[in-house]
Amino acid sequence: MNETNYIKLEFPSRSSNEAFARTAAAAFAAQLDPTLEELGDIKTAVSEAVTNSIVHAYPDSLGRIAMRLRIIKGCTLEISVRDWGKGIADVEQAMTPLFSTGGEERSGMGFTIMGSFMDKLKVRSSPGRGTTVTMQRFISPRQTKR
Amino acid sequence: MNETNYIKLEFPSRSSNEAFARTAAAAFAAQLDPTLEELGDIKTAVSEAVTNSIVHAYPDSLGRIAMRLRIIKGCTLEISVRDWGKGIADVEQAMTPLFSTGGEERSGMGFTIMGSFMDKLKVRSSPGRGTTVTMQRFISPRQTKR
Amino acid sequence: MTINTAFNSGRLTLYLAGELDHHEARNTIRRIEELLDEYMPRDCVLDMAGLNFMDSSGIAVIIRVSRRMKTLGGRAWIENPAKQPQRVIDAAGIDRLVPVAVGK
Amino acid sequence: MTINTAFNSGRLTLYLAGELDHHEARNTIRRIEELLDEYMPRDCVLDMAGLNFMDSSGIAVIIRVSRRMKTLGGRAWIENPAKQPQRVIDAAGIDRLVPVAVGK
Ligand SMILES: Nc1ncnc2c1ncn2[C@@H]1O[C@H](COP(=O)(O)OP(=O)(O)O)[C@@H](O)[C@H]1O
Ligand SMILES: Nc1ncnc2c1ncn2[C@@H]1O[C@H](COP(=O)(O)OP(=O)(O)O)[C@@H](O)[C@H]1O
Repeated sequence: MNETNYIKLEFPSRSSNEAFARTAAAAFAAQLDPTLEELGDIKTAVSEAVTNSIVHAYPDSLGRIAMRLRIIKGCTLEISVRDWGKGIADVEQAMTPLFSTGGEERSGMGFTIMGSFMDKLKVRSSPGRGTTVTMQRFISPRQTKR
Repeated sequence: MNETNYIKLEFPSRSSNEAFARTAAAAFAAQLDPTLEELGDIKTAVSEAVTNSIVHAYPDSLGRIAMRLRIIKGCTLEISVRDWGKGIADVEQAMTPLFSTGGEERSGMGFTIMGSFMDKLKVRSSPGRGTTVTMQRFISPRQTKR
Repeated sequence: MTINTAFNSGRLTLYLAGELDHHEARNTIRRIEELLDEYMPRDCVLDMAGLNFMDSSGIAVIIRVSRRMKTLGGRAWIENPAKQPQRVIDAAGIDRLVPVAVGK
Repeated sequence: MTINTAFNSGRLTLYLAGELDHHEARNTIRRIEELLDEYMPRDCVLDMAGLNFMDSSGIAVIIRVSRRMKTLGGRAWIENPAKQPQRVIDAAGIDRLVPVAVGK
Protein backbone atom coordinates (compact mmCIF):
# COMPACT_ATOMS: atom_id res chain seq x y z
CA MET A 1 0.00 0.00 0.00
CA ASN A 2 2.69 2.50 1.01
CA GLU A 3 5.02 1.69 -1.83
CA THR A 4 3.99 4.38 -4.20
CA ASN A 5 3.00 7.08 -1.77
CA TYR A 6 4.63 10.43 -2.31
CA ILE A 7 4.16 14.08 -1.59
CA LYS A 8 5.38 17.13 -3.43
CA LEU A 9 5.71 20.50 -1.76
CA GLU A 10 6.62 23.94 -2.98
CA PHE A 11 7.18 27.09 -0.94
CA PRO A 12 9.10 30.35 -1.09
CA SER A 13 12.53 30.70 0.53
CA ARG A 14 11.33 32.40 3.71
CA SER A 15 13.09 31.31 6.86
CA SER A 16 9.72 30.82 8.58
CA ASN A 17 9.12 27.90 6.20
CA GLU A 18 12.01 25.89 7.68
CA ALA A 19 9.80 24.76 10.55
CA PHE A 20 6.93 24.09 8.16
CA ALA A 21 9.09 21.90 5.90
CA ARG A 22 10.34 19.67 8.71
CA THR A 23 6.89 19.34 10.26
CA ALA A 24 5.42 18.34 6.89
CA ALA A 25 8.22 15.81 6.37
CA ALA A 26 7.62 14.34 9.83
CA ALA A 27 3.87 14.13 9.17
CA PHE A 28 4.49 12.24 5.93
CA ALA A 29 7.14 9.98 7.49
CA ALA A 30 4.68 9.02 10.25
CA GLN A 31 3.12 6.34 8.00
CA LEU A 32 6.39 4.35 8.27
CA ASP A 33 5.90 4.28 12.04
CA PRO A 34 9.37 5.68 12.82
CA THR A 35 10.84 5.90 16.31
CA LEU A 36 11.25 9.35 17.86
CA GLU A 37 14.96 9.15 17.07
CA GLU A 38 14.33 8.36 13.40
CA LEU A 39 11.81 11.18 13.23
CA GLY A 40 14.32 13.57 14.80
CA ASP A 41 16.98 12.57 12.25
CA ILE A 42 14.59 13.15 9.35
CA LYS A 43 13.50 16.55 10.65
CA THR A 44 17.10 17.59 11.16
CA ALA A 45 18.22 16.56 7.66
CA VAL A 46 15.24 18.37 6.09
CA SER A 47 15.98 21.45 8.15
CA GLU A 48 19.61 21.47 6.93
CA ALA A 49 18.75 21.05 3.26
CA VAL A 50 15.93 23.62 3.25
CA THR A 51 18.00 26.12 5.25
CA ASN A 52 20.81 25.79 2.70
CA SER A 53 18.46 26.71 -0.13
CA ILE A 54 17.14 29.67 1.85
CA VAL A 55 20.57 30.94 2.95
CA HIS A 56 22.91 30.02 0.13
CA ALA A 57 20.81 29.54 -3.01
CA TYR A 58 18.80 32.76 -2.66
CA PRO A 59 20.95 35.02 -0.46
CA ASP A 60 19.37 38.33 -1.44
CA SER A 61 15.98 37.41 -2.86
CA LEU A 62 12.99 35.13 -2.44
CA GLY A 63 13.10 32.01 -4.60
CA ARG A 64 11.19 28.80 -5.04
CA ILE A 65 12.01 25.62 -3.12
CA ALA A 66 10.54 22.23 -4.05
CA MET A 67 10.59 19.26 -1.73
CA ARG A 68 9.56 15.76 -2.68
CA LEU A 69 9.15 12.85 -0.31
CA ARG A 70 8.44 9.33 -1.36
CA ILE A 71 8.38 5.87 0.08
CA ILE A 72 10.45 3.22 -1.59
CA LYS A 73 9.75 -0.49 -1.11
CA GLY A 74 7.58 0.30 1.88
CA CYS A 75 10.47 1.00 4.25
CA THR A 76 12.77 3.70 2.88
CA LEU A 77 12.01 7.39 2.87
CA GLU A 78 13.51 9.41 0.04
CA ILE A 79 13.64 13.17 0.42
CA SER A 80 14.74 15.56 -2.26
CA VAL A 81 15.09 19.30 -1.83
CA ARG A 82 15.55 21.41 -4.92
CA ASP A 83 16.20 25.05 -5.63
CA TRP A 84 16.83 27.12 -8.74
CA GLY A 85 19.35 29.44 -7.10
CA LYS A 86 23.07 30.19 -7.08
CA GLY A 87 24.34 26.64 -7.25
CA ILE A 88 27.64 25.22 -5.99
CA ALA A 89 30.82 25.30 -8.10
CA ASP A 90 32.76 22.67 -6.12
CA VAL A 91 30.39 20.19 -4.48
CA GLU A 92 33.15 18.10 -2.92
CA GLN A 93 34.61 21.14 -1.17
CA ALA A 94 31.13 22.25 -0.05
CA MET A 95 30.56 18.86 1.59
CA THR A 96 33.78 19.04 3.62
CA PRO A 97 33.06 19.41 7.36
CA LEU A 98 33.40 23.03 8.56
CA PHE A 99 33.55 24.45 5.03
CA SER A 100 31.12 27.34 4.78
CA THR A 101 30.69 30.47 2.71
CA GLY A 102 28.03 31.63 5.14
CA GLY A 103 29.87 33.66 7.76
CA GLU A 104 29.53 33.49 11.52
CA GLU A 105 25.92 32.38 11.53
CA ARG A 106 26.70 29.12 9.76
CA SER A 107 28.76 26.26 11.15
CA GLY A 108 29.72 24.50 7.92
CA MET A 109 28.28 21.28 9.39
CA GLY A 110 25.03 21.07 7.38
CA PHE A 111 26.10 18.46 4.84
CA THR A 112 28.02 16.54 7.52
CA ILE A 113 24.85 16.24 9.58
CA MET A 114 22.73 15.25 6.56
CA GLY A 115 25.33 12.60 5.71
CA SER A 116 25.47 11.16 9.19
CA PHE A 117 21.68 11.10 9.77
CA MET A 118 20.74 9.70 6.37
CA ASP A 119 21.78 6.42 4.74
CA LYS A 120 22.38 8.04 1.36
CA LEU A 121 23.13 11.63 0.39
CA LYS A 122 23.56 12.87 -3.16
CA VAL A 123 24.15 16.50 -4.17
CA ARG A 124 23.78 17.70 -7.75
CA SER A 125 24.39 21.32 -8.53
CA SER A 126 25.37 23.65 -11.29
CA PRO A 127 26.38 27.27 -10.74
CA GLY A 128 23.66 29.72 -11.69
CA ARG A 129 21.11 26.95 -12.21
CA GLY A 130 20.46 25.47 -8.79
CA THR A 131 20.96 22.53 -6.48
CA THR A 132 19.18 19.25 -5.79
CA VAL A 133 19.91 17.31 -2.60
CA THR A 134 18.56 13.76 -2.49
CA MET A 135 18.64 11.74 0.72
CA GLN A 136 17.41 8.30 1.71
CA ARG A 137 16.75 6.86 5.12
CA PHE A 138 15.76 3.29 5.89
CA ILE A 139 13.10 3.06 8.60
CA SER A 140 13.22 -0.22 10.48
CA PRO A 141 9.90 -2.07 10.83
CA ARG A 142 8.44 -1.96 14.35
CA GLN A 143 8.83 -5.61 15.33
CA THR A 144 12.62 -5.33 15.19
CA LYS A 145 12.62 -2.15 17.24
CA ARG A 146 13.26 -2.01 20.94
CA MET B 1 6.49 39.54 5.80
CA ASN B 2 3.74 36.96 5.80
CA GLU B 3 1.73 38.55 3.07
CA THR B 4 3.01 36.56 0.15
CA ASN B 5 3.76 33.30 1.86
CA TYR B 6 2.24 30.23 0.25
CA ILE B 7 2.69 26.52 0.02
CA LYS B 8 1.72 24.07 -2.69
CA LEU B 9 1.26 20.41 -2.03
CA GLU B 10 0.55 17.43 -4.21
CA PHE B 11 -0.18 13.87 -3.16
CA PRO B 12 -2.03 10.77 -4.38
CA SER B 13 -5.62 10.09 -3.31
CA ARG B 14 -4.75 7.57 -0.58
CA SER B 15 -6.88 7.82 2.52
CA SER B 16 -3.73 7.77 4.67
CA ASN B 17 -2.89 11.20 3.25
CA GLU B 18 -5.97 12.79 4.89
CA ALA B 19 -4.10 13.07 8.19
CA PHE B 20 -1.00 14.32 6.39
CA ALA B 21 -2.93 17.06 4.58
CA ARG B 22 -4.51 18.47 7.72
CA THR B 23 -1.26 18.33 9.67
CA ALA B 24 0.56 20.17 6.87
CA ALA B 25 -2.21 22.79 6.75
CA ALA B 26 -2.00 23.29 10.52
CA ALA B 27 1.80 23.60 10.36
CA PHE B 28 1.50 26.29 7.69
CA ALA B 29 -1.33 28.09 9.49
CA ALA B 30 0.80 28.25 12.66
CA GLN B 31 2.56 31.41 11.40
CA LEU B 32 -0.73 33.30 11.83
CA ASP B 33 -0.67 32.36 15.51
CA PRO B 34 -4.18 30.87 15.50
CA THR B 35 -6.04 29.74 18.61
CA LEU B 36 -6.56 26.01 19.14
CA GLU B 37 -10.16 26.47 18.02
CA GLU B 38 -9.14 28.21 14.79
CA LEU B 39 -6.57 25.49 14.15
CA GLY B 40 -9.21 22.82 14.73
CA ASP B 41 -11.58 24.50 12.28
CA ILE B 42 -8.88 24.67 9.60
CA LYS B 43 -7.89 21.04 10.06
CA THR B 44 -11.53 19.96 9.88
CA ALA B 45 -12.26 21.90 6.68
CA VAL B 46 -9.10 20.53 5.01
CA SER B 47 -10.03 17.02 6.08
CA GLU B 48 -13.50 17.39 4.51
CA ALA B 49 -12.23 18.76 1.20
CA VAL B 50 -9.41 16.24 0.82
CA THR B 51 -11.66 13.34 1.84
CA ASN B 52 -14.17 14.37 -0.83
CA SER B 53 -11.49 14.21 -3.53
CA ILE B 54 -10.37 10.80 -2.28
CA VAL B 55 -13.86 9.34 -1.93
CA HIS B 56 -15.91 11.03 -4.66
CA ALA B 57 -13.45 12.28 -7.31
CA TYR B 58 -11.48 9.05 -7.60
CA PRO B 59 -13.83 6.34 -6.32
CA ASP B 60 -12.10 3.38 -7.98
CA SER B 61 -8.59 4.57 -8.71
CA LEU B 62 -5.69 6.61 -7.38
CA GLY B 63 -5.58 10.18 -8.63
CA ARG B 64 -3.69 13.36 -7.97
CA ILE B 65 -4.78 15.94 -5.38
CA ALA B 66 -3.27 19.43 -5.21
CA MET B 67 -3.60 21.68 -2.20
CA ARG B 68 -2.52 25.28 -2.06
CA LEU B 69 -2.43 27.45 1.02
CA ARG B 70 -1.65 31.11 1.06
CA ILE B 71 -1.79 34.05 3.37
CA ILE B 72 -3.70 37.09 2.24
CA LYS B 73 -3.09 40.52 3.78
CA GLY B 74 -1.26 38.92 6.67
CA CYS B 75 -4.39 37.67 8.43
CA THR B 76 -6.48 35.48 6.15
CA LEU B 77 -5.69 31.90 5.24
CA GLU B 78 -6.83 30.75 1.81
CA ILE B 79 -6.96 27.03 1.14
CA SER B 80 -7.72 25.45 -2.19
CA VAL B 81 -8.07 21.73 -2.81
CA ARG B 82 -8.16 20.54 -6.38
CA ASP B 83 -8.67 17.22 -8.11
CA TRP B 84 -8.91 16.07 -11.71
CA GLY B 85 -11.56 13.45 -11.04
CA LYS B 86 -15.25 12.78 -11.61
CA GLY B 87 -16.55 16.28 -10.96
CA ILE B 88 -19.99 17.37 -9.75
CA ALA B 89 -22.91 17.89 -12.13
CA ASP B 90 -25.09 19.93 -9.76
CA VAL B 91 -22.96 21.85 -7.27
CA GLU B 92 -25.91 23.49 -5.52
CA GLN B 93 -27.51 20.12 -4.81
CA ALA B 94 -24.15 18.70 -3.68
CA MET B 95 -23.82 21.50 -1.13
CA THR B 96 -27.25 20.85 0.42
CA PRO B 97 -26.95 19.49 3.98
CA LEU B 98 -27.37 15.69 4.13
CA PHE B 99 -27.10 15.27 0.36
CA SER B 100 -24.62 12.51 -0.41
CA THR B 101 -23.93 10.04 -3.18
CA GLY B 102 -21.54 8.21 -0.88
CA GLY B 103 -23.66 5.61 0.88
CA GLU B 104 -23.75 4.78 4.58
CA GLU B 105 -20.16 5.77 5.30
CA ARG B 106 -20.77 9.39 4.38
CA SER B 107 -23.00 11.80 6.25
CA GLY B 108 -23.62 14.38 3.53
CA MET B 109 -22.40 17.05 5.95
CA GLY B 110 -18.95 17.73 4.45
CA PHE B 111 -19.77 20.95 2.59
CA THR B 112 -21.98 22.11 5.46
CA ILE B 113 -19.06 21.81 7.86
CA MET B 114 -16.63 23.52 5.48
CA GLY B 115 -19.15 26.35 5.08
CA SER B 116 -19.71 26.83 8.78
CA PHE B 117 -16.00 26.66 9.77
CA MET B 118 -14.71 28.90 7.00
CA ASP B 119 -15.61 32.51 6.20
CA LYS B 120 -15.81 31.85 2.46
CA LEU B 121 -16.40 28.67 0.48
CA LYS B 122 -16.40 28.42 -3.29
CA VAL B 123 -16.85 25.22 -5.30
CA ARG B 124 -16.06 25.01 -9.00
CA SER B 125 -16.53 21.74 -10.78
CA SER B 126 -17.15 20.24 -14.16
CA PRO B 127 -18.18 16.62 -14.70
CA GLY B 128 -15.33 14.48 -15.98
CA ARG B 129 -12.77 17.22 -15.46
CA GLY B 130 -12.54 17.74 -11.73
CA THR B 131 -13.32 19.96 -8.77
CA THR B 132 -11.68 22.91 -7.02
CA VAL B 133 -12.79 23.93 -3.53
CA THR B 134 -11.51 27.31 -2.33
CA MET B 135 -11.97 28.40 1.27
CA GLN B 136 -10.91 31.43 3.28
CA ARG B 137 -10.64 31.89 7.01
CA PHE B 138 -9.79 35.11 8.81
CA ILE B 139 -7.46 34.57 11.76
CA SER B 140 -7.82 37.23 14.42
CA PRO B 141 -4.59 38.87 15.62
CA ARG B 142 -3.52 37.79 19.12
CA GLN B 143 -4.07 41.06 21.00
CA THR B 144 -7.82 40.89 20.35
CA LYS B 145 -7.99 37.26 21.47
CA ARG B 146 -9.00 36.17 24.89
CA MET C 1 -8.10 5.25 16.59
CA THR C 2 -8.37 2.99 19.61
CA ILE C 3 -11.58 1.84 21.29
CA ASN C 4 -11.60 0.78 24.92
CA THR C 5 -14.78 -0.59 26.44
CA ALA C 6 -16.59 -0.82 29.78
CA PHE C 7 -19.79 -2.83 30.25
CA ASN C 8 -21.95 -2.24 33.30
CA SER C 9 -25.54 -3.36 33.93
CA GLY C 10 -26.61 -3.14 30.31
CA ARG C 11 -24.61 -0.04 29.46
CA LEU C 12 -21.70 -0.32 27.03
CA THR C 13 -19.28 2.61 27.10
CA LEU C 14 -16.94 2.97 24.14
CA TYR C 15 -13.92 5.16 24.87
CA LEU C 16 -12.84 6.52 21.50
CA ALA C 17 -9.28 7.85 21.35
CA GLY C 18 -7.12 9.26 18.56
CA GLU C 19 -8.36 10.68 15.27
CA LEU C 20 -11.59 9.64 13.55
CA ASP C 21 -11.52 10.51 9.86
CA HIS C 22 -12.57 8.71 6.69
CA HIS C 23 -9.35 6.66 6.74
CA GLU C 24 -10.29 5.30 10.17
CA ALA C 25 -14.07 5.22 9.78
CA ARG C 26 -14.58 1.84 8.12
CA ASN C 27 -12.57 -0.07 10.72
CA THR C 28 -14.20 1.90 13.51
CA ILE C 29 -17.71 1.03 12.32
CA ARG C 30 -16.78 -2.63 11.92
CA ARG C 31 -15.30 -2.84 15.41
CA ILE C 32 -18.21 -1.04 17.03
CA GLU C 33 -20.73 -3.32 15.33
CA GLU C 34 -18.81 -6.36 16.54
CA LEU C 35 -18.93 -4.96 20.08
CA LEU C 36 -22.67 -4.28 19.85
CA ASP C 37 -23.23 -7.84 18.60
CA GLU C 38 -21.13 -9.20 21.43
CA TYR C 39 -22.63 -7.21 24.33
CA MET C 40 -26.18 -6.52 23.07
CA PRO C 41 -26.31 -3.45 25.35
CA ARG C 42 -29.41 -1.51 26.37
CA ASP C 43 -27.50 1.79 26.22
CA CYS C 44 -24.42 2.65 24.22
CA VAL C 45 -22.26 5.59 25.32
CA LEU C 46 -19.67 7.06 22.95
CA ASP C 47 -17.11 8.64 25.28
CA MET C 48 -15.12 11.15 23.24
CA ALA C 49 -12.81 12.58 25.91
CA GLY C 50 -9.79 11.03 24.18
CA LEU C 51 -10.82 11.86 20.62
CA ASN C 52 -8.43 14.56 19.38
CA PHE C 53 -9.94 14.95 15.96
CA MET C 54 -13.15 14.05 14.19
CA ASP C 55 -14.66 15.17 10.87
CA SER C 56 -17.96 14.37 9.14
CA SER C 57 -16.85 10.74 8.81
CA GLY C 58 -17.33 10.62 12.58
CA ILE C 59 -20.83 12.03 12.17
CA ALA C 60 -21.63 9.08 9.90
CA VAL C 61 -20.29 6.69 12.55
CA ILE C 62 -22.39 8.33 15.30
CA ILE C 63 -25.56 8.22 13.20
CA ARG C 64 -24.94 4.59 12.36
CA VAL C 65 -24.51 3.64 16.03
CA SER C 66 -27.62 5.60 16.99
CA ARG C 67 -29.73 3.84 14.31
CA ARG C 68 -28.38 0.49 15.33
CA MET C 69 -29.26 1.11 18.99
CA LYS C 70 -32.81 2.20 18.01
CA THR C 71 -33.22 -1.07 16.10
CA LEU C 72 -32.15 -2.96 19.23
CA GLY C 73 -34.72 -0.97 21.23
CA GLY C 74 -31.97 0.89 23.10
CA ARG C 75 -30.41 4.35 23.18
CA ALA C 76 -27.07 5.91 22.23
CA TRP C 77 -25.49 9.15 23.37
CA ILE C 78 -22.21 11.02 23.39
CA GLU C 79 -20.23 11.91 26.49
CA ASN C 80 -17.38 14.37 27.18
CA PRO C 81 -16.49 15.43 23.65
CA ALA C 82 -13.35 17.57 23.42
CA LYS C 83 -13.77 20.98 21.79
CA GLN C 84 -13.04 20.06 18.17
CA PRO C 85 -15.47 17.10 17.96
CA GLN C 86 -18.05 19.23 19.84
CA ARG C 87 -17.82 21.92 17.16
CA VAL C 88 -18.28 19.34 14.41
CA ILE C 89 -21.29 17.86 16.22
CA ASP C 90 -22.78 21.37 16.58
CA ALA C 91 -22.15 22.27 12.92
CA ALA C 92 -23.76 19.02 11.77
CA GLY C 93 -26.74 19.60 14.08
CA ILE C 94 -26.95 15.97 15.18
CA ASP C 95 -27.40 16.81 18.85
CA ARG C 96 -31.14 16.65 18.13
CA LEU C 97 -30.67 13.03 17.04
CA VAL C 98 -27.99 11.91 19.45
CA PRO C 99 -27.82 13.67 22.85
CA VAL C 100 -24.51 15.01 24.12
CA ALA C 101 -23.84 14.76 27.87
CA VAL C 102 -20.97 16.90 29.11
CA GLY C 103 -19.11 16.53 32.42
CA LYS C 104 -21.00 13.29 33.22
CA MET D 1 12.66 29.99 21.15
CA THR D 2 12.55 31.36 24.67
CA ILE D 3 15.52 31.99 26.94
CA ASN D 4 15.12 32.04 30.71
CA THR D 5 18.07 32.91 32.88
CA ALA D 6 19.49 32.22 36.34
CA PHE D 7 22.59 33.98 37.70
CA ASN D 8 24.41 32.61 40.70
CA SER D 9 27.86 33.48 42.01
CA GLY D 10 29.35 34.23 38.62
CA ARG D 11 27.52 31.47 36.73
CA LEU D 12 24.89 32.42 34.16
CA THR D 13 22.55 29.61 33.17
CA LEU D 14 20.55 30.08 29.96
CA TYR D 15 17.51 27.81 29.75
CA LEU D 16 16.84 27.42 26.03
CA ALA D 17 13.36 26.22 25.12
CA GLY D 18 11.55 25.63 21.84
CA GLU D 19 13.18 25.12 18.45
CA LEU D 20 16.56 26.55 17.45
CA ASP D 21 16.93 26.68 13.68
CA HIS D 22 18.29 29.25 11.22
CA HIS D 23 15.05 31.26 11.48
CA GLU D 24 15.56 31.65 15.23
CA ALA D 25 19.37 31.79 15.31
CA ARG D 26 19.99 35.48 14.68
CA ASN D 27 17.66 36.64 17.46
CA THR D 28 18.99 33.98 19.78
CA ILE D 29 22.59 35.11 19.28
CA ARG D 30 21.63 38.74 19.77
CA ARG D 31 19.78 38.03 23.00
CA ILE D 32 22.52 35.82 24.40
CA GLU D 33 25.18 38.47 23.66
CA GLU D 34 23.06 41.08 25.41
CA LEU D 35 22.81 38.77 28.43
CA LEU D 36 26.58 38.14 28.46
CA ASP D 37 27.19 41.91 28.29
CA GLU D 38 24.76 42.46 31.12
CA TYR D 39 25.98 39.76 33.53
CA MET D 40 29.65 39.41 32.54
CA PRO D 41 29.59 35.84 33.91
CA ARG D 42 32.60 33.66 34.72
CA ASP D 43 30.78 30.54 33.47
CA CYS D 44 27.96 30.28 30.97
CA VAL D 45 25.76 27.18 30.99
CA LEU D 46 23.48 26.42 28.05
CA ASP D 47 20.71 24.32 29.56
CA MET D 48 19.01 22.46 26.70
CA ALA D 49 16.45 20.40 28.63
CA GLY D 50 13.60 22.37 27.03
CA LEU D 51 15.05 22.53 23.53
CA ASN D 52 12.86 20.29 21.36
CA PHE D 53 14.76 20.80 18.14
CA MET D 54 18.13 22.11 17.04
CA ASP D 55 20.02 21.88 13.75
CA SER D 56 23.47 23.09 12.68
CA SER D 57 22.35 26.69 13.20
CA GLY D 58 22.38 25.79 16.90
CA ILE D 59 25.95 24.50 16.53
CA ALA D 60 26.94 27.95 15.22
CA VAL D 61 25.25 29.56 18.25
CA ILE D 62 27.06 27.23 20.68
CA ILE D 63 30.45 27.86 19.07
CA ARG D 64 29.87 31.58 19.17
CA VAL D 65 28.99 31.52 22.90
CA SER D 66 32.02 29.33 23.64
CA ARG D 67 34.38 31.73 21.78
CA ARG D 68 32.85 34.71 23.51
CA MET D 69 33.32 33.12 26.94
CA LYS D 70 36.96 32.29 26.13
CA THR D 71 37.52 35.96 25.20
CA LEU D 72 36.07 36.92 28.58
CA GLY D 73 38.46 34.44 30.23
CA GLY D 74 35.54 32.21 31.23
CA ARG D 75 34.06 28.86 30.20
CA ALA D 76 30.89 27.64 28.51
CA TRP D 77 29.28 24.23 28.54
CA ILE D 78 26.02 22.49 27.68
CA GLU D 79 23.74 20.80 30.18
CA ASN D 80 20.89 18.29 29.87
CA PRO D 81 20.42 18.22 26.12
CA ALA D 82 17.36 16.26 24.97
CA LYS D 83 18.02 13.39 22.54
CA GLN D 84 17.68 15.26 19.25
CA PRO D 85 20.07 18.13 20.12
CA GLN D 86 22.45 15.56 21.62
CA ARG D 87 22.58 13.68 18.32
CA VAL D 88 23.29 16.89 16.42
CA ILE D 89 26.06 17.80 18.88
CA ASP D 90 27.56 14.31 18.45
CA ALA D 91 27.36 14.42 14.65
CA ALA D 92 29.03 17.84 14.60
CA GLY D 93 31.74 16.62 16.98
CA ILE D 94 31.74 19.82 19.04
CA ASP D 95 31.80 18.03 22.40
CA ARG D 96 35.59 18.34 22.15
CA LEU D 97 35.19 22.12 22.02
CA VAL D 98 32.23 22.60 24.34
CA PRO D 99 31.72 20.00 27.09
CA VAL D 100 28.31 18.41 27.57
CA ALA D 101 27.23 17.66 31.14
CA VAL D 102 24.29 15.29 31.43
CA GLY D 103 22.08 14.81 34.49
CA LYS D 104 23.83 17.71 36.27
N1 LIG E 1 21.43 24.96 -1.90
C1 LIG E 1 22.66 25.53 -1.97
N2 LIG E 1 22.90 26.50 -2.89
C2 LIG E 1 24.12 27.10 -2.97
N3 LIG E 1 25.16 26.77 -2.17
C3 LIG E 1 25.00 25.82 -1.24
C4 LIG E 1 23.74 25.15 -1.09
N4 LIG E 1 23.87 24.26 -0.08
C5 LIG E 1 25.13 24.35 0.36
N5 LIG E 1 25.82 25.29 -0.32
C6 LIG E 1 27.26 25.63 -0.13
O1 LIG E 1 27.88 24.61 0.61
C7 LIG E 1 28.45 25.14 1.81
C8 LIG E 1 28.42 24.11 2.93
O2 LIG E 1 27.10 23.83 3.31
P1 LIG E 1 26.77 23.22 4.75
O3 LIG E 1 27.67 22.03 4.99
O4 LIG E 1 25.33 22.97 4.85
O5 LIG E 1 27.23 24.33 5.79
P2 LIG E 1 26.62 25.80 6.08
O6 LIG E 1 25.22 25.86 5.56
O7 LIG E 1 26.68 25.91 7.55
O8 LIG E 1 27.53 26.76 5.37
C9 LIG E 1 27.67 26.41 2.09
O9 LIG E 1 28.39 27.32 2.90
C10 LIG E 1 27.44 26.93 0.67
O10 LIG E 1 28.59 27.57 0.16
N1 LIG F 1 -14.27 16.41 -5.08
C1 LIG F 1 -15.47 15.90 -5.44
N2 LIG F 1 -15.60 15.21 -6.60
C2 LIG F 1 -16.80 14.69 -6.97
N3 LIG F 1 -17.91 14.80 -6.23
C3 LIG F 1 -17.87 15.47 -5.07
C4 LIG F 1 -16.66 16.05 -4.61
N4 LIG F 1 -16.91 16.65 -3.43
C5 LIG F 1 -18.22 16.47 -3.17
N5 LIG F 1 -18.82 15.76 -4.14
C6 LIG F 1 -20.26 15.38 -4.21
O1 LIG F 1 -20.98 16.20 -3.29
C7 LIG F 1 -21.68 15.37 -2.34
C8 LIG F 1 -21.78 16.06 -1.01
O2 LIG F 1 -20.52 16.21 -0.41
P1 LIG F 1 -20.38 16.41 1.17
O3 LIG F 1 -21.29 17.49 1.60
O4 LIG F 1 -18.94 16.59 1.49
O5 LIG F 1 -20.91 15.05 1.82
P2 LIG F 1 -20.34 13.56 1.75
O6 LIG F 1 -18.89 13.61 1.40
O7 LIG F 1 -20.56 13.06 3.13
O8 LIG F 1 -21.13 12.84 0.73
C9 LIG F 1 -20.92 14.07 -2.34
O9 LIG F 1 -21.68 13.00 -1.88
C10 LIG F 1 -20.51 13.95 -3.81
O10 LIG F 1 -21.59 13.48 -4.60
